[in-house]
Amino acid sequence: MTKGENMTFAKKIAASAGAAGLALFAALPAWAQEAAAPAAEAAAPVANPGNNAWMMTSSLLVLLMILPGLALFYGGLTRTKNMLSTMTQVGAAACLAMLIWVMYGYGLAFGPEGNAFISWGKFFLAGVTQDSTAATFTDEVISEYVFICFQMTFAAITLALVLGSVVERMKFSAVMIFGIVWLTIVYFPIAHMVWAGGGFLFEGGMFGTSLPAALDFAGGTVVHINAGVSALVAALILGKRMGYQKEIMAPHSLTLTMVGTGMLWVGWFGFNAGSALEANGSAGLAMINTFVATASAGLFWMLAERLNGHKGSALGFCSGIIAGLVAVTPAAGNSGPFGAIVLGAVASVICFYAVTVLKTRLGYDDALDAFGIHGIGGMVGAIGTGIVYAPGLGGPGDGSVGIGAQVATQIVAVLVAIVWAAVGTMIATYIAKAVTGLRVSEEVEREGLDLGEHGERAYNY
Amino acid sequence: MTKGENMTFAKKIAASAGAAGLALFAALPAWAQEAAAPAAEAAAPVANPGNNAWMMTSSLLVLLMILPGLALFYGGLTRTKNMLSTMTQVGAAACLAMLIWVMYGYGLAFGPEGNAFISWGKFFLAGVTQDSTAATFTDEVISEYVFICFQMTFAAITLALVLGSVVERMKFSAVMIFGIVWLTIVYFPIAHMVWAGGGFLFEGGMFGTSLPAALDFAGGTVVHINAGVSALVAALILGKRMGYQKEIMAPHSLTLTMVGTGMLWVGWFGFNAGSALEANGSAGLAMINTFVATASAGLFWMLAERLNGHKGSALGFCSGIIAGLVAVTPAAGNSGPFGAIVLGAVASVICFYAVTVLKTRLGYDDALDAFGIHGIGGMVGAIGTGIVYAPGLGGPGDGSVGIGAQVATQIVAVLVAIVWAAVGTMIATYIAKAVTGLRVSEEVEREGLDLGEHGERAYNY
Amino acid sequence: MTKGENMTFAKKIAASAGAAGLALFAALPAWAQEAAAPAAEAAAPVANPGNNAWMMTSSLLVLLMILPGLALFYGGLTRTKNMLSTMTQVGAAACLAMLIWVMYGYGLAFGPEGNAFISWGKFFLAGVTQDSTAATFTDEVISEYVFICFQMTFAAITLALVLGSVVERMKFSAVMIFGIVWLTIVYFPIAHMVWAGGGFLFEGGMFGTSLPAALDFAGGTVVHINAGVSALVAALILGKRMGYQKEIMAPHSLTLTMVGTGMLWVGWFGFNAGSALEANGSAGLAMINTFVATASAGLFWMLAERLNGHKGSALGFCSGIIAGLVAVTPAAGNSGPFGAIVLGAVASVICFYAVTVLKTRLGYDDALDAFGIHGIGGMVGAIGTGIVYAPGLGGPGDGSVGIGAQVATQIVAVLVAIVWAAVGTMIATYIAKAVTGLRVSEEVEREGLDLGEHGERAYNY
Amino acid sequence: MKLILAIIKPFKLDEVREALTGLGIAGMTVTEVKGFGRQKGQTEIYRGAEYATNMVPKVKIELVCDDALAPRVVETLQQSAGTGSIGDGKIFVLDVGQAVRIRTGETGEAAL
Amino acid sequence: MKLILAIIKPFKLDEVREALTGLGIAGMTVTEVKGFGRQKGQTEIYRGAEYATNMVPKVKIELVCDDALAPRVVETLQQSAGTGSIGDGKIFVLDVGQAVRIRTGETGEAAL
Amino acid sequence: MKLILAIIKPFKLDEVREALTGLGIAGMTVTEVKGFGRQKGQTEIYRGAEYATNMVPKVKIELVCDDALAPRVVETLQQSAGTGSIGDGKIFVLDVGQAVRIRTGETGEAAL
Ligand SMILES: Nc1ncnc2c1ncn2[C@@H]1O[C@H](COP(=O)(O)OP(=O)(O)O)[C@@H](O)[C@H]1O
Ligand SMILES: Nc1ncnc2c1ncn2[C@@H]1O[C@H](COP(=O)(O)OP(=O)(O)O)[C@@H](O)[C@H]1O
Ligand SMILES: Nc1ncnc2c1ncn2[C@@H]1O[C@H](COP(=O)(O)OP(=O)(O)O)[C@@H](O)[C@H]1O
Repeated sequence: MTKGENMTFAKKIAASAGAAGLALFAALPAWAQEAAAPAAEAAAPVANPGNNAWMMTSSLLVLLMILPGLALFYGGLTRTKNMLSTMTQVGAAACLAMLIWVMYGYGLAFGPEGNAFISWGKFFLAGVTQDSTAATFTDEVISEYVFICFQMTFAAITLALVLGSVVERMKFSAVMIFGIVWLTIVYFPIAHMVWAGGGFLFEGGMFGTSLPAALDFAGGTVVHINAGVSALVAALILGKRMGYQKEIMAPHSLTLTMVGTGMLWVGWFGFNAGSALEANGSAGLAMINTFVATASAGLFWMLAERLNGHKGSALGFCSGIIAGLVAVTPAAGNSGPFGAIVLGAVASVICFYAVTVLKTRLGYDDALDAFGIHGIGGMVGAIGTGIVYAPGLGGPGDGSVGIGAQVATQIVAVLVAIVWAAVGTMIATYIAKAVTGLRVSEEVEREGLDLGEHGERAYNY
Repeated sequence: MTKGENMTFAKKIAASAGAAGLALFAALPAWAQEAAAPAAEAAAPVANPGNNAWMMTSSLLVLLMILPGLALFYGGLTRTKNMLSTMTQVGAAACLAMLIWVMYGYGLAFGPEGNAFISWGKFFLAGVTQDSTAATFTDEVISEYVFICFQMTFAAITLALVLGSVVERMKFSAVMIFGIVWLTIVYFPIAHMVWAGGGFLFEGGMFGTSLPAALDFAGGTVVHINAGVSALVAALILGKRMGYQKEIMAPHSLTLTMVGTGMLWVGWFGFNAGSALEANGSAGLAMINTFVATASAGLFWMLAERLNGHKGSALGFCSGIIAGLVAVTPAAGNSGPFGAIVLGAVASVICFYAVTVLKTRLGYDDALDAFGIHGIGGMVGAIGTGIVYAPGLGGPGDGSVGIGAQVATQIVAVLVAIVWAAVGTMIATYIAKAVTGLRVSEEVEREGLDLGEHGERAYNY
Repeated sequence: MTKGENMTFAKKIAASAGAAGLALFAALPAWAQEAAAPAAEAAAPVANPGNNAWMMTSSLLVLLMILPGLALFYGGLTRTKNMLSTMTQVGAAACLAMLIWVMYGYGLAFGPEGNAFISWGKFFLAGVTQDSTAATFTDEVISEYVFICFQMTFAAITLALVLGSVVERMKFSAVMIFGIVWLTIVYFPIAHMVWAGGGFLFEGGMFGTSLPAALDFAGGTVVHINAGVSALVAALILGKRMGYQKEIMAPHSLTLTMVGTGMLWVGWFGFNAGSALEANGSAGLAMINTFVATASAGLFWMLAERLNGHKGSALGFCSGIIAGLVAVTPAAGNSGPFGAIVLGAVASVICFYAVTVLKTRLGYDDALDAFGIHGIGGMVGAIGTGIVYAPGLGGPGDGSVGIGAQVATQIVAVLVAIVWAAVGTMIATYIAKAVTGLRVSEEVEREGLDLGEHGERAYNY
Repeated sequence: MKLILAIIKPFKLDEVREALTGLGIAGMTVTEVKGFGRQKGQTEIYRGAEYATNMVPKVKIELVCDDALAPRVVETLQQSAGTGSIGDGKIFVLDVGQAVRIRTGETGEAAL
Repeated sequence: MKLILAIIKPFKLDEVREALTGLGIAGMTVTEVKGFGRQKGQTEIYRGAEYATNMVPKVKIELVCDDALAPRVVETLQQSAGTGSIGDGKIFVLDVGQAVRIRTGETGEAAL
Repeated sequence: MKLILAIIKPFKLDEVREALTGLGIAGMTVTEVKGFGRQKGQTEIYRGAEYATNMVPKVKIELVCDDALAPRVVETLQQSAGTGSIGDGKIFVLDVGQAVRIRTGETGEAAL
């Protein structure tokens, strides 16, 4: 991405641009995953195989994050008796999201027609063929099916992330109902607002202000703040696990949690470097930032533990890794490597306090800290991106927007996401409650959801 | 792939085409992995790095399916005492297949000379250098070493899949002998018949009929029907495990089975989207189909369980995922996304009955359901591909072949594969029996193959 | 790579070549990862997305090797009570290496100015932007950030490999201090000597001889001999584990070790095929060699066990896989497939004796056989590369250098690496000892480092 | 001295231990066991193969105390471990001839 | 009442349990243990380090019954658990002073 | 005959077994247990949730021998299992009424 363009202007154009206007996208340093779809109808450009290859690889990396990755990360943290339940909920929720995505999700988020909050058209992928393409941020294109797959994995993992706060007590059937409603009224609109041309947050100037467009390279707002806040709200409605803060609820296998952590890290590059939509230098920048912010965050969490009189722990290391990944998500292509290192460190320490001190004080039961890490880490990342983007701090920004204005925009975007996610989740959870009862019986909760909900044991040694 | 070409004609030409005729391949919508080798001798075209990158990535994805993937999926389903045996058999069989492949397997399947059932030449990869290329379905090429690697992983995983029915009782040495013979008389000929120019099933018009060529994008016949039927025959010859249907034989770690499932899903995209041989729109179509057919199948298996009065289970979810992946393999680039969703659902429900009802009734001991899922799922997929291919059902076909004729062809291909695999497996198994005794002693079977065959325990907590 | 160029001459030129001289690199069959950085300053060439995609994928594959891969491989071999400690040390050491790499490691190894032993400049990645590129061996370029990431993962895994000999007793804090010093005085200089233009071993003619430049495609010397020898020295200084050769120290989960083995194999292609720096035929050659050498080594270790009167074991299979991967690393693009098969087999058998006979005789406690496999396997591979490179043996060499001279060069390179690594490790270990005490207390060692150092248990079933 | 051997539901362990500590009991030994009795286990199904486990996870407590305390220990155990539903478990009492504290060599009641 | 403590081969557990059920035994408690005795364990080798385990996996059955039934329980156990090969295990019989059913508070033979 | 029931530190098992073998003891049965006593467990912390485990991993040895040997077994056990630090464990001795070797049907001391 070259420097010196008027960002806000470029964006205004971009929102209505067809393939003809695509060269302008080269200057777009922000909201990386935007408005690719509208251009797809133009005369047939052909995807460069290198970019297509990278985007297919990136889609698979996000899948790797979900099924072995997140399922293991979350599953390892639960108790033995709920292991399969946790993994199955993650997997089945992802499957559900995929089916809904191709039916109407893609249309609601990236459809050819729409307003600031939602779009429509292309339902059931009408009109998409193997020759359809989607625009990137330069004058390149990628296969539209590939773009659809890539975005599909984002919807799938975001829903799965929410479940981290409600495992060990929420019914499988409730997860399914919740998933359908939540995707429809929370995820698709937010994805549209943030990533689609014409979207409310994509355009800048929110609420009649002259604020610039927000920066979110790979989904800090759409994925992490959204998932984190939704997780908190769902956990509050659902209530605490029986015996919470009384019984020992130690992770049944930190080994598996560490395996999951490694897979999440590897897969996250699909998320972050994939959000460049091409295998170019911007992807390279996103990659190096995702390496070093994460490395920094992993070590800083252990350091925070030491400074608080504890031993540096394996779970702390893993938690730091995730916190760093979350924080660098919006900043991936919007920061220099050393801005990313600082961002990772700061997010890690703040999440450490959120998870160890704040949660205990407030007493809510966010079982696997989906809010404490994705929610809080996402907010730190979103706001911090407004800072590290500045060229004076090594960021790739062109300096045309002051740090203050950018940070203000970032805060607005965070607040919009928080409110939308909270309200939508409330609705989705209560609908799930009305239909299924939401929570398993006491007996099932005590004996474990593996036996009670699925009729199996995770281990038969 | 453009529409409107006479498929059968195109194929006849393609079989003898050198690089000069390659443009014709662009029209080839079927048997994705075919006849790439013959063109390799022509004047030096250079592989597009994007396609080469994608095909290398795809080869690794298939390796990921085998060693951590299938080994975990299968291993988790066995009892603790046979865990290492299962994993080692999978791994060592794959290694064996790789060595045989470069010695004479590639020559027998894709050699420069041959007839409808087998080819020859290029033994020990004679004449292949880092500058050699193999043709794709357009006028592109990829490095021949990369094509050899990609095809090598198919041979390796197919042999490993067969072992699913015979674990927990077949000797390691018997697996090795069986593997050598089976690859030679079953796998290489079938791969040649299906994928090589001039191959019996590749050409259409089988048995003097005017049937069109069969459709098999990524190996439904060569890999899954073949492996499934071979597994059944080998299991019948070997006999049941001691205590079968009397003792508890619950999976020792469904956790690991789920991890394996996730890895198989991720890796399967190498299989399916890789079979486009390029990072193009056809690969994109194969990718989205592989996502949604699988998602649908995973959820439909759980639904089938519920409709049959059971709880939706984690193993059911995993089994559905695999059944969906199997079924979509021949259809990957030959279906629209909604055809794929239906195909996944149907295959999942049929496999559910095969595994829970049919197997119990017939009483054979296909330990890990290699036949029930790969065999049955492969047949459903192969025949279903003949249906979903039709443009009227959203498929990418050009409508020049009627659904009836296409389905008839698919059935013929399935039958040929069944008969060939069954006879060949019988021969291979009896040879292994003559040389090694085939089955471990009762004492080793009782104490477990880990200690008895390998002198180790999988876990020493 | 075309044949017939004078290698030594080509290299002398290459060392001072800017982008203008890059075409010459096309002829360079050796030291694959060299001197890419110097060319990065030239006028702006653009990375082919296919190559960039492959190199990003390769970087991730190496990360996969470290965090789930090596952590599981090593962790599975330790006792339950030290599982988290082993995994955390591997992970945290990798993070540390990443941070140091972007601060000054890249500058010390690949900086724009320097001598035969070290370079400088580009500290804190000064001057690198998303438009910077690094040269490959042809006239292509890749994004410099991608090149930095790729090389970063090498530094990270090499440090992690060293830890294999000292787990179960070395303090976490000691690992961190050791890591900082060791990377600085051992890894960066050796990487510079071997891979950077002007480097001591990169240039040939060492010690005033007329020896040709050494061959090392993907880091046999820099990574494996280096890590193996350092591991041995560190283990000797640290001393044996309490109860060594008295108590049972059976691997707590060979299952996880096998999973790690599979991931290492998959990831190693990033290492080996990635070291071509492009998705070209040379990468394809490196890929097929990495498949078959490994397959051969896995089976040959089991064979060696059988010939020595034992059962072929699962751990033997895994050990063979790793030995083969290590041995083929320098040979990956410098051998034909059958040279690679032989090299894998020979290395496997020699490592088998090193680990089962030699180690027991000498009585040192290299806990996870980092020396026995990486050190010894690396030496066999490095020297063997000098043989299999010859065109008469199927190698890609042009025959201009005799086998004898090439082998002599390889031996010199091995010896330089051994001496440098041994001396540097001694210094690093004693510094870590002075600062931290190096070794945990007897009580912590007995109870396990998981509880003692991290305050956690790996499993709470 | 008496050896009191109690088989209880696993989730009751914490409550039982606290109740016994209240009695002044300073030590006990706990083992994970599987119980076969009137209470039936869950049915598990794996791909159509149904396993009606009749083995239920239980926890066994072994506790040695002096003869005088034994009745109160049994009573406390019975109260704190009971849920009133089937499978609550059993308490058995056996005579112990001798007890030794390994660390000090103390014997008899002093060893407890 | 008697406590019958039997150490048997793990794969014999199902058979033994069925045989005892045939006698009218309604409950027992089972523990996984490791046995040290005449039977030697398998030798395991990990990278040249040989471990000749002298600990063999066994299953321990604890079963309380009234005095009259005890001899038949012992006999049934011995017959159903036996394979005739070394390592078949042992049966020990101890006196039990008291038994309580936690759920109901019943004591003595009524508690079994 | 006596049943000697010893609870010891896990890492002492090998030493104890060797010492007992020296006495001529040919068999014993070993179980992994958790001990609750004066010795406190390590504190574990997972994301701020502190668990002060008061259960410490121990090993239980069950060993039947004839009456004459019992005192020497107890003594040997006490010496070989002791480290002098808290948590070394206990030895309890109970009377055994009968012993049977399953394989042969031998009873009494011949069964040991
Ligand atoms: N005769 C017995 N001897 C030893 N243990 C027994 C006996 N009967 C029952 N148990 C143990 O007590 C547990 C509970 O017994 P059960 O018959 O299920 O319920 P309840 O105790 O409520 O009658 C069983 O799981 C078993 O572990
Ligand atoms: N003296 C003993 N005290 C307690 N358990 C014993 C004793 N002797 C043997 N055992 C248990 O009985 C099992 C079988 O004993 P072993 O000597 O191997 O064979 P056998 O019972 O056929 O003589 C041992 O593994 C151990 O668990
Ligand atoms: N009264 C008891 N009954 C049964 N087991 C006991 C009893 N007291 C202690 N133990 C066992 O002995 C172990 C050691 O006891 P502890 O009080 O910690 O130390 P010490 O034996 O040195 O006094 C405990 O962990 C527990 O397993």
